[in-house]
Formats: sequence, structure tokens, C-alpha cells
Amino acid sequence: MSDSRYDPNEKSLFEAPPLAEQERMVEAILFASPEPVSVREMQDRMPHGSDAAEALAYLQRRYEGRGVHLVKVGNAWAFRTAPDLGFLMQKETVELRKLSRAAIETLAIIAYHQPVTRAEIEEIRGVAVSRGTIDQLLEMEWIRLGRRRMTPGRPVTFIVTEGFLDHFGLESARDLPGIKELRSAGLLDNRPMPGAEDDEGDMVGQSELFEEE
Amino acid sequence: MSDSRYDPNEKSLFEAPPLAEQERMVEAILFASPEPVSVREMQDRMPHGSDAAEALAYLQRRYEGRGVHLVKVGNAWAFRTAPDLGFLMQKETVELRKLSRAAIETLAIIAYHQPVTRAEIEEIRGVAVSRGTIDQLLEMEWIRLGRRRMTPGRPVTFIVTEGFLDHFGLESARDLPGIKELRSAGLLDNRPMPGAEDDEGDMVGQSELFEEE
Amino acid sequence: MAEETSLFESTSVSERLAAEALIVDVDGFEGPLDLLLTLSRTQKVDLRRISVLALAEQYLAFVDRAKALRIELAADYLVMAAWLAFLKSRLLLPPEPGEEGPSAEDMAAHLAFQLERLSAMREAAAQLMARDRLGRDFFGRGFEESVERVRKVRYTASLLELIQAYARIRTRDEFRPYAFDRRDVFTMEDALDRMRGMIGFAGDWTELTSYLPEGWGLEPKRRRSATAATFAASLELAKQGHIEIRQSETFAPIAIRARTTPRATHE
Repeated sequence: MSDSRYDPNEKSLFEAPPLAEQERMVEAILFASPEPVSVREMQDRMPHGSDAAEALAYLQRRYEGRGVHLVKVGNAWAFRTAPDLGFLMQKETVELRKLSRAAIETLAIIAYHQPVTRAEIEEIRGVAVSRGTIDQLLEMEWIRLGRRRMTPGRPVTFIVTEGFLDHFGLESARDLPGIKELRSAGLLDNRPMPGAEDDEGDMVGQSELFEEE
Repeated sequence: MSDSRYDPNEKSLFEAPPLAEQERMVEAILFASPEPVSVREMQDRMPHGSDAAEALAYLQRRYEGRGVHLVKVGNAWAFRTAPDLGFLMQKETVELRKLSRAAIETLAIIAYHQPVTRAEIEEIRGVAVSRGTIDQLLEMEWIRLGRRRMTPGRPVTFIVTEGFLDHFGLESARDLPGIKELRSAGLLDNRPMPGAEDDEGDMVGQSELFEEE
Repeated sequence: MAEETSLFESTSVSERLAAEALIVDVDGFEGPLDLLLTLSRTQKVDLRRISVLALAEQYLAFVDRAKALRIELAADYLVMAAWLAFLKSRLLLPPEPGEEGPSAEDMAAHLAFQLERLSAMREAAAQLMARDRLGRDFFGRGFEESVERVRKVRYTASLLELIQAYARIRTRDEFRPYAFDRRDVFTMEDALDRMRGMIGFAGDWTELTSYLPEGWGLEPKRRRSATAATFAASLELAKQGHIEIRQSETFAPIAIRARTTPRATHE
């Protein structure tokens, strides 16, 4: 295989390179980038006719059990060192920003209930969410604005980002720890206070996210 | 191998981890480091009794022919994408930009008055035409050189190309509408000032103003 | 409480205290729901089987104690206290016939749900923060290979833009904004240049108007400009001692001639 190097100049226009070559290409692209790269972008950079997704499947198998792993982050892919080798990396460790208890809880509520409005976060925590908390999470690029809720006042909603998934090693918000149990226990439902006007309309929460994809 | 993860806390003090584990460690260290890492430094970071050089030799063999190679940089080692895949490290973005006002005016004059010399363009526009503007239009292959004018100095003339006609969906430059038509089509909102009407008479365009090609 | 401990681990004590001081005023509770959750733990039962009545009593007792200690309670706590007092009375008394609104049981169930949900979120947050994390437990590529961005700029224009550009040029005079039109302006510099060339031949008195440049004598606007410039230039030349000027009476034609005598003998 090592001799059958792919020369882009020799390619016939519509013939895709062999899969083994595509695998090498995906490997090189992902190695070169510190950020996750979307399948779409890989595909755009690879020669015509390539199938990045298929090449990725092979590559992922190849790196199983190695010192670096191929991981999926949302719709993108990245190489990451195996978590069990973290102890070797003191040198690379970046000081993680300390989050307040309020920020951590707010982040978790957004992740588990997304898309979620500020009013809903406050309802769950039983206390006002300070502007600074949301700002901090936005600034860290762990949350971003989602679609506005189609209820009176059209409040903005918050959702978590790909950066959040990357940081916590999650493939998607569906992989959040315990989310299935929480949902089946009804703890991710919006249950308005009995007798209170349901001014948020139908607060669909995570179910919305799941239907979408 | 993938199950025999190395746990630094369980190691007996003087027993080196298995070579396969050492290979994983070297792989992770080299992957995560922003700079090439020397064998000495790897050794320092790995558990006691490890042999970084040997692990490195195995790792290098493993990456032979892959999309990334293990390369020696001075006294240190680093992963680099395979040289034959350099073409993947280009990300082409096509940016559409509007022609500058000077360029489009010059182009318009050439289209309406071709073949036309630079001096004539300047006379019509009332300002000097920069070399760069003409060069840009030549480079875009929207204009090309016509015959030299048979006047003192034998100046070059410019005419529009097939590519120009193609881009603007014209069969010939003669299809370009005149000022009167523009006005009646509402493309010019200003009304002519009294006495300025003869402007249009001026606009004889290609054939009358200059000799035919 | 294990999950609480791990939650707190990620914040330094001083930061935590500072953050809490901003939000609450009593014992570091983050609002009434947080206080209720903490109180509920003393019942040592599953949150689903919690006695809301007992909890309400605990809460009200807490608030009373705080008042006795003259601790200023935030409005949130007092609102909750009022609501719980109401709930408590509803739970204890039989419903009045024909009473509207939700039943006391529904309200109590909702409170229990809120506590359970908050507790679940706390636990989820702790689990989340305990995960392997990028930059701490696992790492991305350290070396960033330069991905060359080949920026291809393609210029474009539409036919309409082309036509409008041409129209703009051809009709510029019609609608251009006011600009000082130099075509009909004869400057003093122009006049000076012109007169310097001619003055040597003017031995006799000559009317100033005869110095007007060709083509400037007919159209009134141009004539005015040229006359003014020529007159100003003649004054300048007189001042420099090159010519003499005379005017026989007011509004009479002005005449000039070259000076033959040095300026020193000024008469």
C-alpha cells in the first residue's frame, strides 16, 4: 500500500482514489488540525469521488486501542489522546477555568434541557440567573443562542455547542451521562406549576432536539 | 493490546510498562506536543524503566506509509503529514468580489466604444485610467488588445472578448442598450437637463466614433 | 453528599464564597429551592416520598429562626415562605366546597417534582464535570499544520452594473453634484503669465480690456472672470514696478503701459 501513493495530478477526473488512499488523506487532514473537522470539509478537500465517511470508519478502527483515538464531535471528527494517558501530559495541560457552582448548574441545565430559555433555567434552579453566568458560558463558547421560542415575547433559547461536546468528550448531546434515565423519569419535562398560566407555551425541551435530527 | 491499559498508579515501582504501552505513550506525547520532542524528554515523562527510543522505533514502523509520518527534526521527533498529501493542506475558498467602480466604468467604455485606446477611455471617463485597472480586465480575460490605431504613436486599442460576452449573456457588444433605452426602461432615474439631450447623439458607439476593426 | 463534594471541588473556596455572597444572604443557599432541597435531605427519604407538609414546616421554622437572628431574608425566601404557609394550611384543612384552582396535593406534588429535578440536575452537573476533559485528561493535536488558505478572488459584475456604469459616465454632467467649474475661470496666475509675455511690447497706454485672452471677451461669465483676473494681475505688475496704470475718471477705461524708468523714480 505504501507504494501506491496517490498523485492528484495523475488522477483521471472521475475516478476516486483507492479507499486506502482516502484513509491516508483523512488521517492527514485530521492530524493537521487541532479542531474537529467536519466530514463535509474533508470531502471538499479530498479528490472528487472520495467518500470521507467511509474512510473515517476504517481509520477509526485502525486507531482503536492506540495512544490517540479518532473521536466524533457532533458532525465533525478529531484525533484526541487516549484519556488513560493524560498523566503523561502535565506539560500540555491548560489551566481549566474555574466555574462557579451557578455556572456549572446552568451549563448542565442547558445541556440536558436544550433548547432552554433563561426563564426555564431560573424555574429549575429556583433562583435568578445572573447575566455574568450566561455571558461566561457564551464567552467560553460552550453555549450559544438557539432558535427563539415561538411563545409570547419570543424568548431566546440556549443550546450547547460543538466546543462543549469536544471538551467533555461527547459525540452528541444524546450521550450526556444519565440523560436517558432522566428523560424516562420525566425529569426533563417541563411541568408547569399547577394552576399557573402556561406562559411558556409548549416547552418541549430536549425532545425537540431529538426530533430534529 | 487495547485492553491492557497502563495505569500509572498500579505500576510496581521498578517494572517498566509493556513495550506496546510505551509505544502508545510515545504516540500520545508526540501527538499532543506543539513542538518536536527529544527522546530524552519523552523518557523523562514516561514511567520509570521505559525505553522511549525503542518504543519510537516501533511507532515509526507503524506509521510507515500512513497519512502521517514520524519524522526526526534535529534531535527531536514529531508527527508530520505525509509529503505527498500536502495538496490536502490547501483549502480553497473562492471569494466573489464586485469589480471596482473604476474597472467597471473602463470595461463599459471599452464595450461601448471598442476598439478604443487608453487615451480615449480617459477622455470619456474624465480621469486617468490606472495601469492596474486595464491589467485586471486583461487578466480576467474580459478585454484583449485590438489592432493598433493608425494614428501617430500607433496606440493599442482594447476590445471585449468572447468571455466578456459570455459572462454578460450578450451575443455581441452591439446588443448593449443605449442611453435612451436605459432611460425609457427606467434604469436612469435622472431626467436630462435641457440642452443636454444631445449627449445621446454623441454616443455613436463603436462604428461611428472609431474606425471598424 | 458525594455529588455535592465534587461540585464544590471545581471551585476555590474564596470564589465560591464570593459568588454566593452575591446571590444569597443566608448560609450560602442559592435561593429558596436550594434551601428546601437541603432541608429535605434531613428527612432521609427518597425525594419522591418526601413529606411536603413536614418540609414546609421545616422551612417556615428556618425562616422564623432567621428572623429571630435578625437575618435579613431576600424577598425570594419570604415569597416561598408565604406560599408554603398557604400550602400548609391547604394540606391541613379540608377543601372548601366549590373552591377553584389546583388541589393542595397537586401543588405539593409539583414542589416535590421541582426538588427532584433540581437534585437530578445537580447530579448531572457533577457527572458532567467529572468526565474526562479536553486539555486535562485528553488532548488535541498540539502542532497545527498550516492549512494554506488559497483565497481565489473572482471578480464579477452584472450586465446591469455595466450598463449603469456607462450611463453614469455619459450622463455625468446632468446630475453631478455642484463642483466649482474651472472651465469658465481665468485665474490671476493665468493672467500674470499672459501679461508678462505681452507687457514688453506695451510702450504706449493700452486699454486693459485688450489684454483679455482670446475667446474670453464675449460670454459675460467668462468675460467677468478674465477681466477681474487681468485687473488683479495688472495691480500686481504695477506693484512690482513693471507697469503703470491710469484711469482718467471713475468708471473710465483703465489703461496700462510698461514702465521705462526705474521704480525708484516713482512719481
